Amino acid sequence: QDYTPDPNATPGGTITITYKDDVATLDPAIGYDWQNWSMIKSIFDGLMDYVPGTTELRPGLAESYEVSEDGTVFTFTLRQGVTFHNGREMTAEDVKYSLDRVTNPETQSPGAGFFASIAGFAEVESGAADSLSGVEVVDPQTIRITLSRPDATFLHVMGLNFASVVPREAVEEAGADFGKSPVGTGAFKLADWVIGQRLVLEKNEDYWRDGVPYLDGITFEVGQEPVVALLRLQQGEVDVPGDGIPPAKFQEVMDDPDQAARVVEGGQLHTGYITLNVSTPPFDQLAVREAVNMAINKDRIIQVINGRAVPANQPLPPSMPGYTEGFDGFAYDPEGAKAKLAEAGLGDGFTTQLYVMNTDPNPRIAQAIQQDLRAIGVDVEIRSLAQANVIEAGGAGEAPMIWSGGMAWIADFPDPSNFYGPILGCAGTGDGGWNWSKFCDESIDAMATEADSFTDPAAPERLEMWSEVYQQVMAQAPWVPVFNEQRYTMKSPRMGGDDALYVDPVSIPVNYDYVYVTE
Amino acid sequence: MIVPQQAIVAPLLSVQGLTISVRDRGVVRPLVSNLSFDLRPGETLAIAGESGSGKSITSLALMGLLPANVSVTSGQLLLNGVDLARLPETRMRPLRGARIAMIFQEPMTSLNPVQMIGAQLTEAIRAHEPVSQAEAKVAAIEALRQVRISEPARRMRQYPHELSGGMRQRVMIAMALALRPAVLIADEPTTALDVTVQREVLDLLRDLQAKTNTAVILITHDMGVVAETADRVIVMQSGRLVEEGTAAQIFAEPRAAYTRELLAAVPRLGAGAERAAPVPPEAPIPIARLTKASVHYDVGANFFGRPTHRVHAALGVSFDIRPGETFGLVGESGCGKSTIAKALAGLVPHHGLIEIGGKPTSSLKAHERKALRRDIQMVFQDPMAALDPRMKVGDAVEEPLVIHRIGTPAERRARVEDLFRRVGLSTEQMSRYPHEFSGGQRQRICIARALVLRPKLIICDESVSALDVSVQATVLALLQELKDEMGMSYLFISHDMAVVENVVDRLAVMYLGQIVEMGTRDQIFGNPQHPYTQRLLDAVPIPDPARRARDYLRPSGEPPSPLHPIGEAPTLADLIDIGGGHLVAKS
Amino acid sequence: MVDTAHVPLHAPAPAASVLRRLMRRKLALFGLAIIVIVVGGAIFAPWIVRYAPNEQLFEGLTMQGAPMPPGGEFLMGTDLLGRDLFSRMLYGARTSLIIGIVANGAALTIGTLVGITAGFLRGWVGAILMRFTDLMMAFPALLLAICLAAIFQPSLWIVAMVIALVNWVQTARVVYTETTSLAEREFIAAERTLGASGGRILFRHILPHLVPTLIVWGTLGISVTVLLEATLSFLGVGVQPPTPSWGNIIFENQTYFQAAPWLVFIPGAAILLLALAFNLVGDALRDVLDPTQRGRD
Amino acid sequence: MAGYLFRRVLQAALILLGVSFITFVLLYVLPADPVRQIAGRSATQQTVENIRQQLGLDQPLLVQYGRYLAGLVQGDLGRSYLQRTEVSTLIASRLPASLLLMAGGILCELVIGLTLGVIAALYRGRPLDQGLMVTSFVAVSAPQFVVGLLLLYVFAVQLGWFPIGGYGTAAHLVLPAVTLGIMGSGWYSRMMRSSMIEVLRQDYIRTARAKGLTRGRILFRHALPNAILPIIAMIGIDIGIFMGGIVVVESVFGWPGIGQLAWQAIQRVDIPVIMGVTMVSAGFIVLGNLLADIVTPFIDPRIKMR
Ligand SMILES: Nc1ncnc2c1ncn2[C@@H]1O[C@H](COP(=O)(O)OP(=O)(O)OP(=O)(O)O)[C@@H](O)[C@H]1O
Ligand SMILES: Nc1ncnc2c1ncn2[C@@H]1O[C@H](COP(=O)(O)OP(=O)(O)OP(=O)(O)O)[C@@H](O)[C@H]1O
Ligand SMILES: [Mg+2]
Ligand SMILES: [Mg+2]
Ligand code: NI
Repeated sequence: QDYTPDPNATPGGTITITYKDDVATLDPAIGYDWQNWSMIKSIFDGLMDYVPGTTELRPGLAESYEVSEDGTVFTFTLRQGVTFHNGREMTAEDVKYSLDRVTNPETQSPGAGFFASIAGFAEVESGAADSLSGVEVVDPQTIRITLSRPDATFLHVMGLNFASVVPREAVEEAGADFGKSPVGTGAFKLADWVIGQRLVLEKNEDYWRDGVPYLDGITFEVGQEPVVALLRLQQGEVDVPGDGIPPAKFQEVMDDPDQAARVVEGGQLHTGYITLNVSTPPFDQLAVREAVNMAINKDRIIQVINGRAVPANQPLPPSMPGYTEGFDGFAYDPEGAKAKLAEAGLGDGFTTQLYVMNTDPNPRIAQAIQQDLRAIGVDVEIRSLAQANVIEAGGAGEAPMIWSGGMAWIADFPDPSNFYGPILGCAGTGDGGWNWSKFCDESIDAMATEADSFTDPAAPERLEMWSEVYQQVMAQAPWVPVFNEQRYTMKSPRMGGDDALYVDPVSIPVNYDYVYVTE
Repeated sequence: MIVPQQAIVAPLLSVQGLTISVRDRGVVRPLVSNLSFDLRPGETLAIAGESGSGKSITSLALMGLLPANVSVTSGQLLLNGVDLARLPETRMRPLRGARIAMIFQEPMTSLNPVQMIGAQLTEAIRAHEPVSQAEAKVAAIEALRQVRISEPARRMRQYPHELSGGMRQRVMIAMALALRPAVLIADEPTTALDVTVQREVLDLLRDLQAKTNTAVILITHDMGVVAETADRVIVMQSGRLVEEGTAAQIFAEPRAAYTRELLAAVPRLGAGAERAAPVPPEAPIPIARLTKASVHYDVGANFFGRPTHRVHAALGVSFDIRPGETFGLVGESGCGKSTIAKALAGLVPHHGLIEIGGKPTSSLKAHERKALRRDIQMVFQDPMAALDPRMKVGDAVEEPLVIHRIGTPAERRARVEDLFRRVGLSTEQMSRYPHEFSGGQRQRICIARALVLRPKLIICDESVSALDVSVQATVLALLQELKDEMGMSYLFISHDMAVVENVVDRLAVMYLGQIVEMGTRDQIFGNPQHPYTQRLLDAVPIPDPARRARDYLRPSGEPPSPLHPIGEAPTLADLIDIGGGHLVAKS
Repeated sequence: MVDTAHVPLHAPAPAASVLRRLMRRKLALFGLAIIVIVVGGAIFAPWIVRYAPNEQLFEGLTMQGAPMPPGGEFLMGTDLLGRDLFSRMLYGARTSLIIGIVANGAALTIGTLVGITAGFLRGWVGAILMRFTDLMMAFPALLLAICLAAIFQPSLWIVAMVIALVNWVQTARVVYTETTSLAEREFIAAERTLGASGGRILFRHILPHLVPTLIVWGTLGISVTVLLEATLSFLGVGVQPPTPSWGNIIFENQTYFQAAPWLVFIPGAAILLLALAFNLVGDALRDVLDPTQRGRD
Repeated sequence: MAGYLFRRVLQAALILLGVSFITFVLLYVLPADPVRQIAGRSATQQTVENIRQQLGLDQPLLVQYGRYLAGLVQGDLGRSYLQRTEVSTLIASRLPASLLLMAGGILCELVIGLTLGVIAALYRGRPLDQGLMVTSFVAVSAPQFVVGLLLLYVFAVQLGWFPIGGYGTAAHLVLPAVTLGIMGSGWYSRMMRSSMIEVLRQDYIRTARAKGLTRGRILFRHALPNAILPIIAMIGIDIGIFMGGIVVVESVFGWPGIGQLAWQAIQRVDIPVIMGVTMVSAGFIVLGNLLADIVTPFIDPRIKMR
């Protein structure tokens, strides 16, 4: 089932979007930022795609695909007549080249790990081979991918930016600078890029999907403080603030009915949580972790961020398949928390540290957490540091507690497995790994592996299993899930298109291919 | 010179009942009271008087340049019948420089250091006359030629620091005279200059005045200068006029007691001969002995930062100072007098041999050197600069005792108090700061500080040059008195031949870092042999209007430079004894 | 003989007289009053405030999570966590005073020591010290601060030390230049002929002459260091939350300058006032300590 | 002269060498691993090690530094870890904007600061002088972020006189330059005031008055050139202080300069970029001081280049 575009949509016009941080690269194998994620989505295509505004998979460059019985062989039939921005037709060779490229260690792709289930990945990773043995070109229109183990998420992986198809000759010509002169098959192509200032995309007239995109071009202005961006939006100079509505302006915007009408709210595959390092005392005691879970007043924290979230009680966000409805989690209960502490022999409390990234509102949230914990006798020192330093402390296992905000897990793709692997599984506990709780339970890990070996990602038993995984995790309380952030964004009056396109769960912040302007 | 007929010529400038007051924290205090005098065209009027008597204030009032808190409170300043005191700034400005010009005491700081001479001159011309830049330049060069500056066209492009003091003062005069003002005020124009240069500048002023018929007000406290240049003289004391008359009258028959006092204090060349004290005999161990002592300063920098040139400030200097003797060192500015003093005091490294009390200074250990400091003390030229402005003078005098750990605090106190009384200051003044004293008083403080360690030798480097004649006389008397009493020796450095003659027993004449003549006072002053010594003596102004207008031997061009490229040293002139220890350089 | 002995005698003890003469100046008095109020407020904060500085009050936020404006229950309003701003300002004064006085003082001391030593000793010691100063000057201060603060875990004293390490350079330069010119002065030569040791000349004669310069740099440095601490907080390497400092109150809330102006302008005004107060007192102190100004005030 | 220049340039090079070494060491001991930033959260241990090896980050400090220096002397600043672009390209694309802003800021602080300083000196001790002194404190103590936002709000949003942030025309430059210059103008006005007061006391000013020059001429031809001398050395020092301010001002006004580049690089330990920006800004500071030293003798003929 495909997407029906807005019948009122009119082609033409250009829009302006602002970001605070610069766009690092548009190389789909490398780009992994808030800013470039959606740009890459519009410049490139992968074999798989999502229905706009939803988390539903649909075929992209692949016209159709077949999965073998055991779920380890995927055969994709490519669309015909798809051309790259340089005019050449895309073939199965390009798909193979692209997958080889992203997994090649030379490329230093942060997404290489997603392809670990493809046969031959280990050889490529270790440098023994320079081509994935599991990817075969059957004929120019057909490509066959063999997995070394069943992987239910594989189709989602093929929908990731990292799996975008790139033309070999353009990559080789640009060399290391491909990220600055990207060539893809997407709805837009790069027209102009002045580093540090502005990036202009223009419509790909030969785009293979009919009727889209509507816009003639998109201008991204970077280096704009979110507050300033909003001021410009209010003056009509900007169409969408890429970094959203800054907290400082939220109240003002919501209090003005005219502006509030243009605010779009949407769910997000996001959970904000506190990690409790289970390998160091006193968090090695379950009772202490439970106490912390019970001590946090999530409603108050949400109030502090102007109510832009909903309280969380489990790792998965509500819009994620596998979310356990009706799960109780830990209720706010300071007295109970004290009792738990006493049970652990820490009735007098203890002192610990909370690491937090230093951008607003994270230090504020940390202070709210600090106050909650003080109420049960736990003294928390806040370490508010740059992102890189927090990640380092977390990876090294030096941080007893980390507030995940700012570096939080926004799912790469809408599948429950995405919240487990590196951040809760045993694989991430090594030095430098992203499992900052250092939580490792072999039996849960086994269950997760089993769940991922299904062939159909949406199989109810599979989702059931994931639900079970996260319930068991919560039983050991290595995290304090605090809230699921809601996304609030704003658009200029002339912007048209479904609200869902502005809070697209995949193409963040806007699905450029389908929005349009009304004048 | 013909004194203009008073009855016929109307006064150009007439000052009537001038009172100038300062407003100080709400209190109005007069600085000059009820001063009246006239100035006629072409006349030179000298205003004499001790420091602080109001001479400069009067001239600033004439220029309309009084400081903000000082103003003319009554009286008139009539220039051609126009009252300058009542003139608004806009009407005063065109007169300044054009009708009435002024030369200041400090040639070193009176020119803008970052502007070329030419610009400063043409600017003055163009401020008053509607001429083009080129015309102004021609006029400026002409003005420089008038004041006998060599290569005037090149000087136009030079900066003040590239000129000597005498040349700068000549530039100032050229600037003042370029517009042919009716009145020229010269406020101590030569005080900061060497005798020889002073002589030139005074001659120049006189010549120019004769040519242009400018009326000159010459402010000075040097009665020698007054006698040589003035037609009429007024004498001021504490802001009041005490006497007025022609130069001849004032010098021949001074009426006011103060004038007589002033005249008596003037050191006169030849007066020293009357003092019949014998020259102290040679002793086995002299207080200090220099044998072929040399000092050089390295300047310039080449590619690697090494110096390229060397100033041979003192070269092969040999002399000794006997116990109880005052040894004089004379010569023009820059000839190396201070350098010798500094080498003796251990402030600059030297070559050759310097012995103090028989011990060579260069081989001393640190504590010995410190002990040596007790034996040699120095009194500098500028007492204000030589005292720490942030230290109470009592503490300053006590400090040497503290440094050398002598006595208990009470004993030290007693010694300092005693010294304060000895040099004629009161003990209450000990808790004041240097700026609260007059120049003469400050110099006494410096002397007290030098004396507190009971040294064997005191070096007086131009110690009285900056002082008023009257103050100078008292300080000199004090030095003599202390010497008689304590029996120490002095190394007395000065460029004023008259003063030197009055105080020293023996002396050496220096020129370009070398001694050109040395002997007893009588030998040098009675029988000067070296041409340079003779020139120095000739340049001294004589405080007697009857003996003015001697012809002065002008030196040709600039003195040679003591600066040599490294590796080249000037030749050493041999000294020959022409009898009785009178040494003269072979020329 | 001329004895211009018209200056009346100043007998009283120096300290008392300095204070007395300081008091005679209106502006200085005003400055002194501000300093006393701030210091007093900082010291007696626990007895003055109604709420603890770090207490996130339930009634301190609206239901939408907006802070309370000044007036009413909260004298200076509340901050974004519902804490009493007045209380945070008083406690923050402690931090800011430590930064502005201790860190700034340490920077001044280091700068003075380096500059004076280099200027007085010259030679290779001086050359090395000054080249090092040049190097530090060329080093982006903020980067140094960030690195140092990231290497040592930030605490108030570490931050103070970092600020001192970053801020001494300009002082060293200026002191160096002045010392070299002072060392040329004749009264220093006079001291040498008296046999004074290097240390004595430095501390008894050169240092007092640097006092005016040091006062100027010291007082100007107060606002600079307080703001630097704020910038460091902003970069996440300053005094760690929830410890308040005037600087970090501003930086935490700077984007709210429209929504909650009191959160920016009250601490901003406080820094300004404190800097102004120190400057006024410093200016007056400079005149009062200068003996050549005696009898003119 | 040539020798002097040569020695100064050599000195400057040594200073830069020192700066590069200190920065390198600091970044080396910094508790943050750039490889983690590159590898991303789903990377395996193997990938991490691969990247570390490829970047040579597994080598000892001195080897790494030596390599960096070797590149540096060939003008190679390395490649950004995160942007995967030549650092020199990144800097070159942003430097002009920063230089423009800096020039604007310096111009602004000199014009405001010197003018106010001269006026205060001329009205010394009067209410105007005291008012200006307070103003200068306000300027010195005002946090740049707040000043910037305030100016932006009032002059761009409310009054609409200037564009709201951005880069391009002269109108874009005004507000950021003023923001950057305000703090410095406070310093300069104080220094200019005392320098001017000192100069106005000098004998040559009296001489100029005695020549009958107008007040304006005395001020501009005689007093100002002398009073400005001590200020020149300050401008050299200033460039260093500006580098700090530029980060804040650029981010408020969306000015595409190296300040923003540096800030992002620091946040994410992009070592080559941090090094590059540090070297470039240190280069400018050294150059600024060098220029100040070279220019002074032209304005003040008494100073010899030595
Ligand atoms: N701006 C001023 N404020 C107060 N008193 C002043 C001021 N200028 C000068 N005086 C005082 O006026 C008196 C006369 O000073 P003036 O400079 O005219 O003396 P002078 O005769 O020129 O002395 P000298 O020979 O030292 O130049 C002195 O007592 C001096 O202290
Ligand atoms: N530190 C120095 N560096 C370079 N040259 C110097 C230095 N000190 C003095 N000179 C030079 O050495 C020479 C002798 O100077 P000195 O001060 O001994 O002269 P002086 O006879 O005392 O003159 P004055 O009468 O002006 O005091 C002069 O040419 C002077 O310029
Ligand atoms: Mg005078
Ligand atoms: Mg001398
Ligand atoms: Ni030698």
